[in-house]
Formats: sequence, structure tokens, C-alpha cells
Amino acid sequence: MKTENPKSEIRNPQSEIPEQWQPKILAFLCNWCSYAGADLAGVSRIQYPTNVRVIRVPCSGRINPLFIFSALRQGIDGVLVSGCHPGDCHYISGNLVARRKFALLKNWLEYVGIEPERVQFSWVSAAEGGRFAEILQKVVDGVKQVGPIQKLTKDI
Amino acid sequence: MRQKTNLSDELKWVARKLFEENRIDLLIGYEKGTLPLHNRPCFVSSVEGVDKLVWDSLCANNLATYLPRLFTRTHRPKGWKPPRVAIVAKGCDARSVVGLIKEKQAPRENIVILGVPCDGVVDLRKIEDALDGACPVSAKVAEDGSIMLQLDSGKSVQVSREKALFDACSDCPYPDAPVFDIRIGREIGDKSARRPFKDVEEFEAKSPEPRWKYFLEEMSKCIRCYACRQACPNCYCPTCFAEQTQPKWLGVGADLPEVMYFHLGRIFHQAGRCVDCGACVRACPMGIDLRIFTRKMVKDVQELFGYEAGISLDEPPPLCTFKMEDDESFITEP
Amino acid sequence: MAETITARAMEKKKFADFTRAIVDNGYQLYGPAIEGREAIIAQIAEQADVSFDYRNFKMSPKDLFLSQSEVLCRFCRGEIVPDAAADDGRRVLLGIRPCDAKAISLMDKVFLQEPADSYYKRKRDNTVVISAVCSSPEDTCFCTSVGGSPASTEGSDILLTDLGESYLLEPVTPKGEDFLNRFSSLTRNASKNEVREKERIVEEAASRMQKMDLEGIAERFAKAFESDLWDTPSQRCLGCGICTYFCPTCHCFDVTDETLHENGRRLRTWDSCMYSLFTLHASGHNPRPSQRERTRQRFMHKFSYSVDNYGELFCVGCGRCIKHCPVNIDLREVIAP
Amino acid sequence: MEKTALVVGAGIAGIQAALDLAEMKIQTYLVESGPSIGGRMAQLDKTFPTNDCAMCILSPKLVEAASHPYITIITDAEIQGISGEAPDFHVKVLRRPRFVDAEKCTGCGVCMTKCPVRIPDPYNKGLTKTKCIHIPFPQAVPAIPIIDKETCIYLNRGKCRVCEKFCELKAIDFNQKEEVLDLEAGAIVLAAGSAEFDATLKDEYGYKTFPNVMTSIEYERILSASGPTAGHVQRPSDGKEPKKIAFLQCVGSRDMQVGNRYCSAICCMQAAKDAIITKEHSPDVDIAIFNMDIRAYGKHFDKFIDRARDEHGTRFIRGRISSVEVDPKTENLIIRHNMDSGRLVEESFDLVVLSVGLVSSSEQRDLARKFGIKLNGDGFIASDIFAPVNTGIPGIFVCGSLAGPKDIPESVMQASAAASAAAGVVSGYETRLIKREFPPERDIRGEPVRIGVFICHCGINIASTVDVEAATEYARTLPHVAYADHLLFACSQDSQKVIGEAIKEHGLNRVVVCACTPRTHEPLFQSTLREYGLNPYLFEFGNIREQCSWVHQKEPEKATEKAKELLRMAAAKVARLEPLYKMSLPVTKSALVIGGGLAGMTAALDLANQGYPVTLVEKEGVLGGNLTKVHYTLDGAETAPFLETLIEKVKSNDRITVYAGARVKEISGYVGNFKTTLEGVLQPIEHGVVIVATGAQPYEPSEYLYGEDSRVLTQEELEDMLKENEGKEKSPFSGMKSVVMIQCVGSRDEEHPYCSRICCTTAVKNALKLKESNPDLSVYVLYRDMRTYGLKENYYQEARNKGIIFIRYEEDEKPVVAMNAQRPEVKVRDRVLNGILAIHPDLLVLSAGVVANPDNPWLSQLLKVPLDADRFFLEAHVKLRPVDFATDGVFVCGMAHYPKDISETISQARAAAGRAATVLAKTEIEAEGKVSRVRAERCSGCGACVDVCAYKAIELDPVKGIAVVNEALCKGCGACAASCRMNAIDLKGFADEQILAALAEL
Repeated sequence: MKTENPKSEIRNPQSEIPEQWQPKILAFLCNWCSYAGADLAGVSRIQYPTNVRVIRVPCSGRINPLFIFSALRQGIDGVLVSGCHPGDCHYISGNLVARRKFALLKNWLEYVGIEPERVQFSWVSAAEGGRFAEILQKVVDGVKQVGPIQKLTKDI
Repeated sequence: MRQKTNLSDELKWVARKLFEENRIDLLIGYEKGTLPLHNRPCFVSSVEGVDKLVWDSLCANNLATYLPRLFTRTHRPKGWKPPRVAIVAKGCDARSVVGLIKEKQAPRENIVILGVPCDGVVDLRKIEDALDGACPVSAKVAEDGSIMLQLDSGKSVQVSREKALFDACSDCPYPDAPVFDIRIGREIGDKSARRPFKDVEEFEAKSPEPRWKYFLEEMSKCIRCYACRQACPNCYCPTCFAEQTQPKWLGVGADLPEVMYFHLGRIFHQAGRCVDCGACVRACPMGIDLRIFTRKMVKDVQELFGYEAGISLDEPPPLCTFKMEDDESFITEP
Repeated sequence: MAETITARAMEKKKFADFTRAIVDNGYQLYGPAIEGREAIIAQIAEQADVSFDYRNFKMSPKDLFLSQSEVLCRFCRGEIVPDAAADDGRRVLLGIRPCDAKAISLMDKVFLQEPADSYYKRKRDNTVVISAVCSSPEDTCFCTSVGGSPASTEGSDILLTDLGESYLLEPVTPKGEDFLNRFSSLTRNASKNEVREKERIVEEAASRMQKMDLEGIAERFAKAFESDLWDTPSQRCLGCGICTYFCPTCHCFDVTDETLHENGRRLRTWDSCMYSLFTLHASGHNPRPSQRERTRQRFMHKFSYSVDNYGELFCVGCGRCIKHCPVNIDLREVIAP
Repeated sequence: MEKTALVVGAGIAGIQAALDLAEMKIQTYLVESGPSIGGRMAQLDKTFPTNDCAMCILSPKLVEAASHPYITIITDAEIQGISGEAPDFHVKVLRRPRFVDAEKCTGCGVCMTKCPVRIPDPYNKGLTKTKCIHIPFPQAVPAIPIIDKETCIYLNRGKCRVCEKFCELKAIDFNQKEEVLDLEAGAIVLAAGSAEFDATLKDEYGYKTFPNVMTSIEYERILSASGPTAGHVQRPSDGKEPKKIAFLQCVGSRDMQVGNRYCSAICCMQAAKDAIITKEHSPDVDIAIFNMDIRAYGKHFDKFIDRARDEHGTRFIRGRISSVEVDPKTENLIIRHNMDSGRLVEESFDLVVLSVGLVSSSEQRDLARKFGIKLNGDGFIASDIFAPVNTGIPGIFVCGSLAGPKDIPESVMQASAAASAAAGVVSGYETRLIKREFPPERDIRGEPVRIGVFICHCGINIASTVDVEAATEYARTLPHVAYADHLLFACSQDSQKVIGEAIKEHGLNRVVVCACTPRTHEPLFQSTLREYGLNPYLFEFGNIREQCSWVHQKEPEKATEKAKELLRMAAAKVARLEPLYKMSLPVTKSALVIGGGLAGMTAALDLANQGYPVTLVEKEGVLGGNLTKVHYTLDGAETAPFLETLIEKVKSNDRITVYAGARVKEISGYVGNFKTTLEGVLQPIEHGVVIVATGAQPYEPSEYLYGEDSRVLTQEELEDMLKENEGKEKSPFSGMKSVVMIQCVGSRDEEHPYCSRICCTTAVKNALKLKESNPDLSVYVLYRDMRTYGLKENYYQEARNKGIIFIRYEEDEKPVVAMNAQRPEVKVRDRVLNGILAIHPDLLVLSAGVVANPDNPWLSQLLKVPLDADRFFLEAHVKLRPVDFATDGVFVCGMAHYPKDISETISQARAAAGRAATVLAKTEIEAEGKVSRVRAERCSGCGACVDVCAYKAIELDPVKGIAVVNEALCKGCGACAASCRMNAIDLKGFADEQILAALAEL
């Protein structure tokens, strides 16, 4: 019934994307490849948008899907998870086990109507500083297109 | 297709035999309930209780749900020995049992799966719809499978099988237990009813906003009683992520984002486990259409990894393994 | 008390005016709405086409007084911020069955005893309860066994009976009488026939329910604490908590703080003795380790401890727990002598 | 005397040798002539056959070598001379000036941005420019710049000194001079590698004349994402993406014109790899690889070639190209080649890649001369077939391509083998104890969280973009932050003191440093924490340089905001970190070797020589394995004397216990602590490591009339025959007219889709022997590709010179053998004559392949180690861990891994012994600190974590049924934590709660 709960609901949808709005992007990067790739982008002075915040994890296999739900609920506009290319995993098969989870998760969120731009997965090697920046730019552009996150996000 | 022999009698005979030969300590089956359309789970621990056993289309509950607690790793009293348990299992229930055995929630050697042929169980809500407010006082499954109801007004009503069956049953690919120890009755064997995932495909074909709207509407009904979880045989986690602290994944409020988080998480956790038995939907007091969501996970697991839950004891769970050539079309490329 | 107050009646065609007048008078009106096959309580706009021919509301009105989830206060960087959204609106709750009204009176005993729960009290004080006599109980109903009746007045301010052409409106409390007086232009004095008709309806409804003799159940349960009475129902129990969420008298709650960035709030939410976490200590110890202890607790609380504490059974016989239990645990089987 | 060793050359082989030696607690000097360690592998894009990213797998090794307490890296250095003998060598090493003080320099790179001189970048093969003062490549170790002496303005013309002016740390030192170091070493490993063939010597290919002709290593840089075109394939003349590319194989290999008879062993696979990678970049490119044979002789190589051809449409065209011409208008290149039909066609390509071979350079030859080591005719260090890593001088060993061309895994294998051999030399000496003394650790239990935050300017690297002062101010406002400061260079020595004093003075119990990247600098700050009494795991890094100031140079305000947020996240996480301790476990210092063939015996002997007791289990009644059936080596020497000596050495060795005719029944335990029961032996054996050396067995042919006619035999049977008649006046061969050998019998077919690697060489060997016994005999070898890789090619050439006839057949047109007039008749298409040739040989010899030991599936389950699709054991990593399993403490060698010849088996066996010794050398194994932990109350024992753990580090407790982590095996990847839906298993240091805490700050 919940007739009277003074509770927060889904954030109010905004019909237009505010002009000055900059999305908040979270990237989970595996220590051995993608984080190193991000470092290489820095060493190579490749410029990319300032929106991203990185959380370093040992392996893309460390990513619990719940982390991603938590991020979206909290209002993070986009999440990128990046690991080693298949076969390159420092932990032999961490990214391959993770890949199955990611495939399901990606479909799952899309299925309930979450914009596919919000949660993305990629492989970036330690030698691919440029690729890291390109993927990041793509994620930022994609999220900018779909605007601030509302679905799944809670205000208290 | 309908079974001519009286399956309840055959079941009682087998149960008696199992007790007499001291092969089991406990049998989980169904007995007649106090409400007309609801045969309910019962636990028989000696030959004396055997006579109350029934098996028909009013036996809807997935009894596999009760297995993990019998072998729980906490609260084992001194001198505890794993019980030997026989369980009455429809196709879906048996698949759940297989899943639980695979996930070590029940030792294979202690379980006797009594496979019963099932051409569908009755959906209470559908009957209520058919009765349009009238109140049944008793119900019986007729020879042709239709449901005969006696109403409080004194009238009697017949509801055809098609109108009475639970949705999951009309699409069921496994009317017989794919793994069993003793088969009750004869195999149905016919899987022609199989119409895999038409509903999911239709839902997928919608544009994102209607999908979101539907998800939102269904989620708005949720009162977070967790009955879906409690009824699900796969939800045997000692502490569900929804109730964990340190860290606390979910807030306790009835906020929609929290409700959604719960269902997104729970259903994700069903990947490779869900057998589409419908226990969650039956248990949900608010009538949330959970199956359109749970079945997506079933479909994806099948399509991406070629895995169907609970049909083999040997195949590794799909999220515990991988293939080099697994799909990665979802990977973002620059 | 009821006989000292004069019964009123209202023609059915005037009822729309009545609801409009209620809304115009600044009340939020909560009443029956039909969703699918089920009646629910919803906020009703003016001139709603209200009828009372449902059996009972799907869920009890508990949520209106003890919300499933309620913000007790908000804070920012550790400082409490005044909550502008505090709800002071006056409300009319229309159409709940006498069993649910009685449940409210039971909840009052818990929340209004000193020191009163201010959140509950505010809502209770602001609400006029108009309950509707039950003419078609379900086969899961048993109010008469637990001291209720299809027309019991406890917890109601006004008792309404659908007489076919008209409604009988009997004020129960001074608050109810005041309320009716404000709308006296829409009512008239009830006739003797009307009062008699109501009695007939009540009698017939009551006759459709089986009556159990629950005399001395508190002592009986107290003695059965260690017995095997709890084995059968608890063995089947899934621990889902539907019974407690649907129960009009279950009132256990939990208080939690949650924060996001600098902001936080303190929430009160329903809890359930059927959950294993309900009694789980931080140490990991759980005094009610299995469903058996939890099932027993629920029954003992309703039929034994409540008698000790408040002199009442905390069951009103609405039957929701029976109707919605996914595994058909029938409370009547447990409490039957 | 202490255990010391010196490794010359710091390519992948040298690094591996040094790491293995260091792990055996042998103090090791790693001497490298260049400015960084890493060698050629650092320049590669991907590696075959898995297409692993080379840098991804190499750079952790670089970092490990740099930070290993038992390794001293000496770069820019060359060997001047050597005196003494094993185990007491004295080596003079000349170190050239770098002009940068390694002690002061933090690698901030400001000098590089200011230097006015641009020079061709050697890392990118001159395809791009770098500065005169430069860090060789981003992942270089040491990560400090070097001044190029030749081009530096100051050093040549006496003015400039710009770098010096801008270096805040005064690390530029133009006064640095050459110095000579005098190093003591008990053993020496030479790993100086090889050079690339100078393609200008083949002027018919127009390298350096035509712009669009490049070498394979240059192309490797083009493909690399960190290369000159960021991985976009462009041709030099016009920067356009080529549509047609030709790879010319054997440039400088198998070519007597340039004096290189041998095969370079790696180019076929490298070309196939480059073709696949190119096709992945742009699928429309047409690629032709012009080759003489495709030598895909390694594990999983043939499948890789198939992929290149079938999935990616690469054209493999037979034949050597005589010359390349250019179309001056388009700069396209014109190649004439024979189509299979024999027709000469002319094709135009946009780009030509020359697959240049490996050669020994004058430096490498010079090095050998300094050590007094003999070279073979090809200029590589000569080694004995039975002693592949020995140099002929006791105590000096060789590995990698210095001893002949080889790929990465072979080099790594030899490196471990050389390390093992070197360890044997110094085994009697004392281990130098390298243990830093730390003050006792402060018990922080019960203390309120007090965080210290230190923000680095990194000179101007961070501070020119991020407002470091503002970030410091901000840090002071955060919860639990008790102290915040900013430092010019957080990593400098004096900063460590500042941090340490702050810990003491302000009672800090958590530290956040916001600076560069934790991947290089975390260990430094962790050790500072420890030095000042804090557990090193109470530390968190904020990366505000590589991932902030450097990538947002034009947005200082936003960069500052981001830095604050990264800081906030780090502080939130650090507040939830707890002290962690590396668990240590005792090691049973003995080994179990399963298999008593050449591999098993060699491994056992090597370990025994290093002082470890070994149990050797052989299921047959006698030792020797497959080697008992091989009578000759390729150079014609007999194997029997070697084998007999080996068996004798094993049997007489006090430290080796041999169980012949015995089988393993049960193995339990884990690294350092195994317990094994043998069938029929009551007393279980305790041991710290396991070496799997169970060999393989020959394929028994069912084709070509084998078993039906006595004249049809296998190479093994032929060899028996040759042996029996050795030296006899009258041998059955003297009366024969012709012998036919058919290659690839039971190899490279559907049932066995891999190359058995040794059969081509065996055929050449036996053909030569036949010719020796009857020079008039016609010997035909029917083959698909002659895979006499590496220096074996010399014998193939010899066989051709001696008139042995080699006829190639295609897979879809195999020779047909039938009985005709009561003798076998072989029909095969002769491609040169383009007709069917019928031969009626006196003997038909089948080169039967090698198949996996049928015991492998059983043993793999027993040891919980995997097999590949061909049922050979699957190593942990095909490139860099060729003898390890993912499961710690278990190693593989010999044909259990893949078919291989005697030398390779010995190398691998010694490598396995070396790797095993890295475990046995330790008294205790120290586990990782960040390992998984189980919360028993949440665990349901479902076993998901057990399944996903690649290291077999988790088991279900047999009694309680819940998961238990073996910290000794856990590598801290966290796959278990993410796979546990109960969240009952968590990863310390990256715990759910810690990650969520950081996330919540966003």
C-alpha cells in the first residue's frame, strides 16, 4: 500500500539535460593491464575528460556486480569496468570468469530499461594508453547523451 | 497424456516401502491443506504419516526449498547425522534438487528423488480470476485435468485446465524429473509444449522506456517482505546480501531504488540456478510479475553459455567456469 | 456507550456529496479502491464512487499509522535538520472492516501507553476512522473466535453499515459524533427498521464463521512452550514474513540510520519476528536459531504474552495470514483447542 | 663465502635467470649494456600463440627484478674482463655514465620536456623522435632518464645545461665518468641475446631504399599501441593504411648467400601473429606470407597458423622471393612469385615486411671471447646436446638466443635451467641474509582512526596543473584526517623522513599519499610506514599524476577538483583498512619427481646437486623412459653412454631415492607441504614440490600398411635396426635400393591436430645414418613442412647436399601406399615435375608422432592441474611460465608438456628443477598480504569460490563444509569474492566494505 511513506522515490526525471552538467563516471580498472594502460595514457600525456574517477582492483574478476548496482543507486552516471584482454589476465582466468558475469549484467540492466551507455565493459592492455583514453571518451560521450542518471538512483 | 493410475496411491506405496526398508528418515511431500485450492508441503518421518500424502495439480509448492535447511551448516546439534530424505519432485522441483546437490546444499547420497509426472499445477490467482469474486469451499481435479469447484453459494463450477494452469507450466520443458531415483507413474516425456522465451523476446523487442515503465510499475508493488526469496529453493544464502551489514548493500526503507536493487541483485544471483518453477511468483502476496524478469536470466544463461539449470549433475555452474570463445560482443571498443 | 448515541442514516445518492464535503473540509480521505480483483486503501478524490461490497482490504490499514518505512528525522554532517515535510494533515479513513479497526485499538495500547510514541500518536489523533460492517466474511475469517464481531466498534469513530438503499452511520466516539455533526445536513435520523436490518446483516455474517473456543489460550500456550505444537507449522514455514506484514496487529519495527554523502536520515521500518535476522546479535549468536523458535514466538506473542501485557489477544481474526501464506500454515489449526 | 651470481644481459632470459637465482637467495648482479632492462620483448606488441600483450606480461617482471632485494641491476654496462674460476669469479664491469644521479632522480621527467635536442627514438626503431635526455620507454627499469652522449649539446659543445637548470633535485650530473666495478660471482649466466639480421645486406629487397619496405621488428612497433602510430597500421611513404602487405620470410635465415645457414626459429610464427593482429585492426587487408616451410613446431602453434589462414584469410605462399621492385609513382612494391601451379605471377603490395632473422652480433661474439667460450659455426655459443646450458667452462652457463635462435618460452626455460645449474655451483655456500631490521610494529587496535595525507608536487608534474596547496587544505577538512602536508617530491629520501616523523609526532595510524602511481611507488611508501612502526597495509595511494595532472593539463581547476575527490576516496578507503600480515608456512625441503625418464632424472639430479633430497618415482621397472629407444643424436653421437652415466649418477646419488615400478596413489597438501603415498608403500613421503615428468609415448600407426607388411616400420624401429647393424660389415641396408620416409604420421591430422616437433629431425638424422651405411641408397622423405627449426636446419641442408630427396605433399593429397607385386608401393604427387611419382621402396619408414601419456588425465586430477586439448599438461603461462603450473609448487618438464628433443628436455628439466628450487630455497613461504578471507557465518559451502579459484587455494572444510582459504596459495585476485553471492568470502585490502567506502565518496 505504502500510501503515506515519506520516502524518497526514484529521482525526478528531468526532461532536459542541464547545460553545465558533467557526468560522474566511475572506472574499475584492473591493476595489471587497464590501470597500467591508464598510467600509460598519463605518461604519454594523452588528454581525456576529467569526469572519471578510478577505483583500482587487482583484477576485473574482483568486480562484484553489486558494486555496480551500488554505484548507480548512489547517482554515479556511468560505470566502466576494464580488465586485461582475454588471455592476458595476470591471474590466469580472472577476466574470463568475470566476462560471463559482465555479459549477463550488461543484458540484464538493459532489459529493465537502463540506458546501455551507463554500464560498459572493456579490455585495455598495459600498452594501450591511447585506447584507454578513447574508450573513456566514448563512455563520457555516451553518458552525456543520455543525461544524468535517474533510474535506480536514490536521494535521501 | 493424463495418467490413469492413481499417482497418490502409488506414491503412498513407494513411501511406505522406503520407510519399511529403512532407506529414509524423512519424506517431503504434499498433503491436503485447509484451503480448497492449496495442497501443502508436509513432512513425514515414519510409515504412520504416509497415508496423508497426495499428488495432483494442486500441489504447487517447490519442495526443494526445504532441503538446504535440513543440512544446514549452522545449528547442528550434537550427534547430528545428515538425514536421508525422500522428496516428491515435479520436473522443476527435481531440477532445483539437482542444483542444490551441485551446490552442495544436500548430499546426493542422502537424497531420494521421487519423480512425479507433472503436466502443470494450478494457479490460484487464475482460478480466482475465473471465479470473479465467488468463494470456493472445495476443489477437485477431474479426470480430464480440469478443476471442479464447489462455491460457498452452493453452486459448482468447472475451470478448464488451460485456464487454471500456472503460466510457467504451460511453457514447461521438463514435465518429468530429468534426474530421479524412483519414478512415480509414467513418464510424460512430451516437451512439445516448449515455447521458449516468447514472452521475454517480446519484452526485449520493446523500446527501453516501456521496459523501464513496466519494471517500475512492478517494483512499485513490492513491500519487501522477501517472500519471493524465501520461497525460492536457490535462495539458501545464510544471510542474503539484502540483509548484510559490513558492508550494508541495501538500505532498509521501502524506497524504490532499494526495492529495485534487491530484485536486480536477487535475480542476477539466480543466473544458472533458476529453473523457472514460479515459486517466487506464487509466494508474492502483491502479485508482482517476477517471471518476465527471472526468465530473462534463464534465457541469457541458456543462449550465452548453453546452460540449463538442474538437468545434469556434472556440468559446472555457468558462472564458475568459462570458455575462451565466450561471447564478448558487449565489450566496448573505442 | 453506543446505545447512548443516536444512529444516523444517509441515502446512498448523497454519499458522493459526503465524500466531497470531507475533502472540502480539508481532510485527506482514504477509502476503498479496486485494483484488479482486490480492494485496497487509497487516497480518494472528491465525489469518488465508493462502494463497500468488497470482502476486506487486501492489506490492513496498519501502514497509515505505523508506516512500513518512515523517516524519523534527517541530519546533515551529524546535525539534525528540521523536517519541513512533517505531516500534520487531518485524515479520514473510510471503509475498513471492524476487525482492522479493532486492530488499531490494539496498536493504541502499544503505542499510546505512556510515554506515547509521538509519531504514531500524531497520526492517530489526526485520523477519523469510519469502519464498515462486514457482511460477507471470507472462509479464512474468524473474528468471532477472538472476541470480535462483524460489527465490533473498537478502534472505530464511526461504524457504517451498507443497508442496500442507505448507509447507517453510528457514531462510536465523541470524535466520531463531532465529525458526523459537521455533515449533519447530509444525514438523517436512522429508522428502527434500519437498525434492525443492520442487526440482521451482522447476525448472518457472524453465522457464516466457525467459532472456536479460545478460552484460556494464554495459559494453554504458556504451558505448551516446550511442546511439539510448533513443530508442524514451523517445519513448513518458509520464514517469509508475509503473515507479519499482512497482520493488522504486528507492530515490530527496526530503526536504522542511512547516509549518502553529507546527508542522512533515521528510518523506522517494519521488521518481522519470522526473519532469522530479527534476533541475530552482533556477536553472531541467535537466541531464536530456527524457524521453530520464530514460529512459536509469533504465536506466543499474539496469544499469550499479549494477554499478560495488555489483557488482550493480539489477533482480530482477519485471516490474512492464512489467506496469503504460501505454504498454507493455518493459524486456526494451531490455536484451536 | 656467500652465494653470488652474475647474469650478463637483461632481456627476458637474463631477467628470468636473475629472478630465479634471487628467489633461491643467491645475490645476483644483473648486468645490462643498454639503459633499461627488458630486451627485445619490451618492443614486441603481442606474443604468439596466445596474442598476449608483451608489455602486460613483461612489466611486472621488470618491476619485480628492480625491487628484489637479492638483485642488483647494473645498466649501461659492459663486461671488461674476467678472472678466477668457479665458484670464485672476479668480473670487471665497465659502467658508462648516464649523467643522471640515480639516487636523486625521481623520474619526474621535467628535464625531458625542457631538453631542446630531438633524436630518433631507438625504442621505436627510429620511427619516432625522443629527446636527447630521455627515459628509454614508459615502463623502463630503472625509470630514470639517460643523456645521449653523442647528441647532447653540452657534452659536445660545452653549453646548454637546460636539463640541469630545471632539475629541482639536482640530479643531472655532467661530471659522471666511466667507472669500473669489480664484482665477485660464484657462477655466471650469459644471456646477452642476439641481434637482428641487417636487412640492408639483402639489397635486392630494397630495405632503406624503398620507403615501404620495413623489418619485422619495425612492424612490431607499428602494431604496438604504444608505438609510433599508436597501433594504426600506416605505411611510411604516405601514412596510408596499406591494403596489401607481403611478409618475406627467411630474410637472413636459411640463406648461405649471407652466410646464415640456420633457421631463425621464430619468424614464421611472428609473421603469422603480425598477420592476425593486422587483420584484427583492419579485416580487409590482404596479407601474403612468402615462406619456404611453415615451421609451427611449438605447442599450439599449428592451430595458430590455421587461425591465420582459415579465420583471417592470410595467404601462405611457398617460395623465396628473389627481389622486390618498386613502382616509383605509387611507391608500391612489386613481387614476382610462383603460384602453386608453377606459373610466375607479379603482384603489387603496399607494404613489404622483411622477417629478419636472429644473428649473433660482434658484441655477443666479443663477450664469448672475453669469457673464453667457444662459438659454433653460426656464431652462437656452442653447446653440447646433452648439456644445453653449459658453455664448456665450469660455472659459466648460457641461455636464450645467445645459444642459438629461440622464442620467448624456450629462452625462459633455458634461463631457469641456467639458474638451476648456477645454483648447483654455489650450493655449498652461505646465503647472504638480506633482511631489513624494522622497529616493532605499533598495535593500533583501539586507536581512533588518524589519517595522515601527503600530497606530492612531483616538481611541477602535478603542481603545475593541480593546486596542491588547496588539495592539502581540503584534506584537513576530511573526517579522520589528523594531519596533511604537501611535499615537493614525496618519493625522495628526505620526504620519507618527513612522513615518518609525522607518523610519530601526530600519532597517525593510516597514511594516504597522493602522487604518481601505486604500481611503481606503493612499495616505497609501504616500507616507510613499516620503518616508522606502522603496518605497511595501512596505506592508500591517490594517483593524481598519471591519472590526473598529466591527462588534464589544460583543465587545472577540474583537475584540482578531481584530485580532491581521489583524495577523499583514498581517505575513505584507508580509514577502513586493517593491518595485514603475510602468513608464512614452513617448507619441506625435498622434492617428488614423477617419471624416471630423461626429464625426471635430470630434474632430480639438478635438485640433488643443489642439496635437496629427491624421491623419484618411475612406473616402469627401469629408469630411462623414451631415451632408451633413441640411439643417436642428430650429430650422430650415441646416446647410450650418456644415458648409462645418467642412470648411474641418479642411482648413486645419496640424496635421490628411486622407486622403480611404483605408482603414485595419493597426493595431498600444497606448496611446501605435500604428502604423497605410493602404491604398496606404507610410509607417506613428505615433500615441498612436485615435478611432473611423465613423458609421452609414440603414436602407433594404423595407416600405410603398418603392421601388415614387415617392410613398413616406424622411425623408432628403423633406429633399432640401424643400431643393431652399427659397424657391421654386412648390413641389410647395403642391399637396398631405396627407402621412403613419410612424415606427419599421427601428427597434424584431425585426431592429433598438433605438430610432434621431433619427427622431421629424426627423419633427417636417420636418413643421414642410412646414407652413411649405404651411400648409394635413394632416400626419399615425403613431408608437409620440414621443421628442422633453429640450428637443426644445418643437418637438413647436409641431408639435401648428400642427395636425400625431399618431396613435399599437401594435407589433402597424402601419399598413397598399397601393395603392388607383393611389395609396398608409394605414390605421391611430385610438385616440381607435377606428376604422380611411384616408388617401390625396400623400406617404408613412418615418422610416427608423439601422443600424450594416457596416464595424464588421472595425474591431472590427482594434482589438480590442467591438461590442454591434446591431453598434454598445460603450463601456467605459455610464454613466461613454461614449466610452472598455476598451482604453486607443481612443475612440469619433458614430453609430459609437449614433444621435444633431448636438449630441450634437458633444458626444461633443469628449468623445472630451478623453479622448484626457488620454493625449496626458502625456509618459509611468505604468502601475499592481500588474500581472501572467509566469513564462516555467511558461507553456505556451495563451492563457487573453489571452482573459480585458478590457484586451487580454496577448499571446503571436510567437516564443516564451508570454504577455507589456503593463504599460502592465494594470489589475491578476488575472483572468489566477486563470485560469492553470499559475500562470505572477501579480499583483504580490496574488501567489499573498503571498495564501497571509496565509491560512496563519489
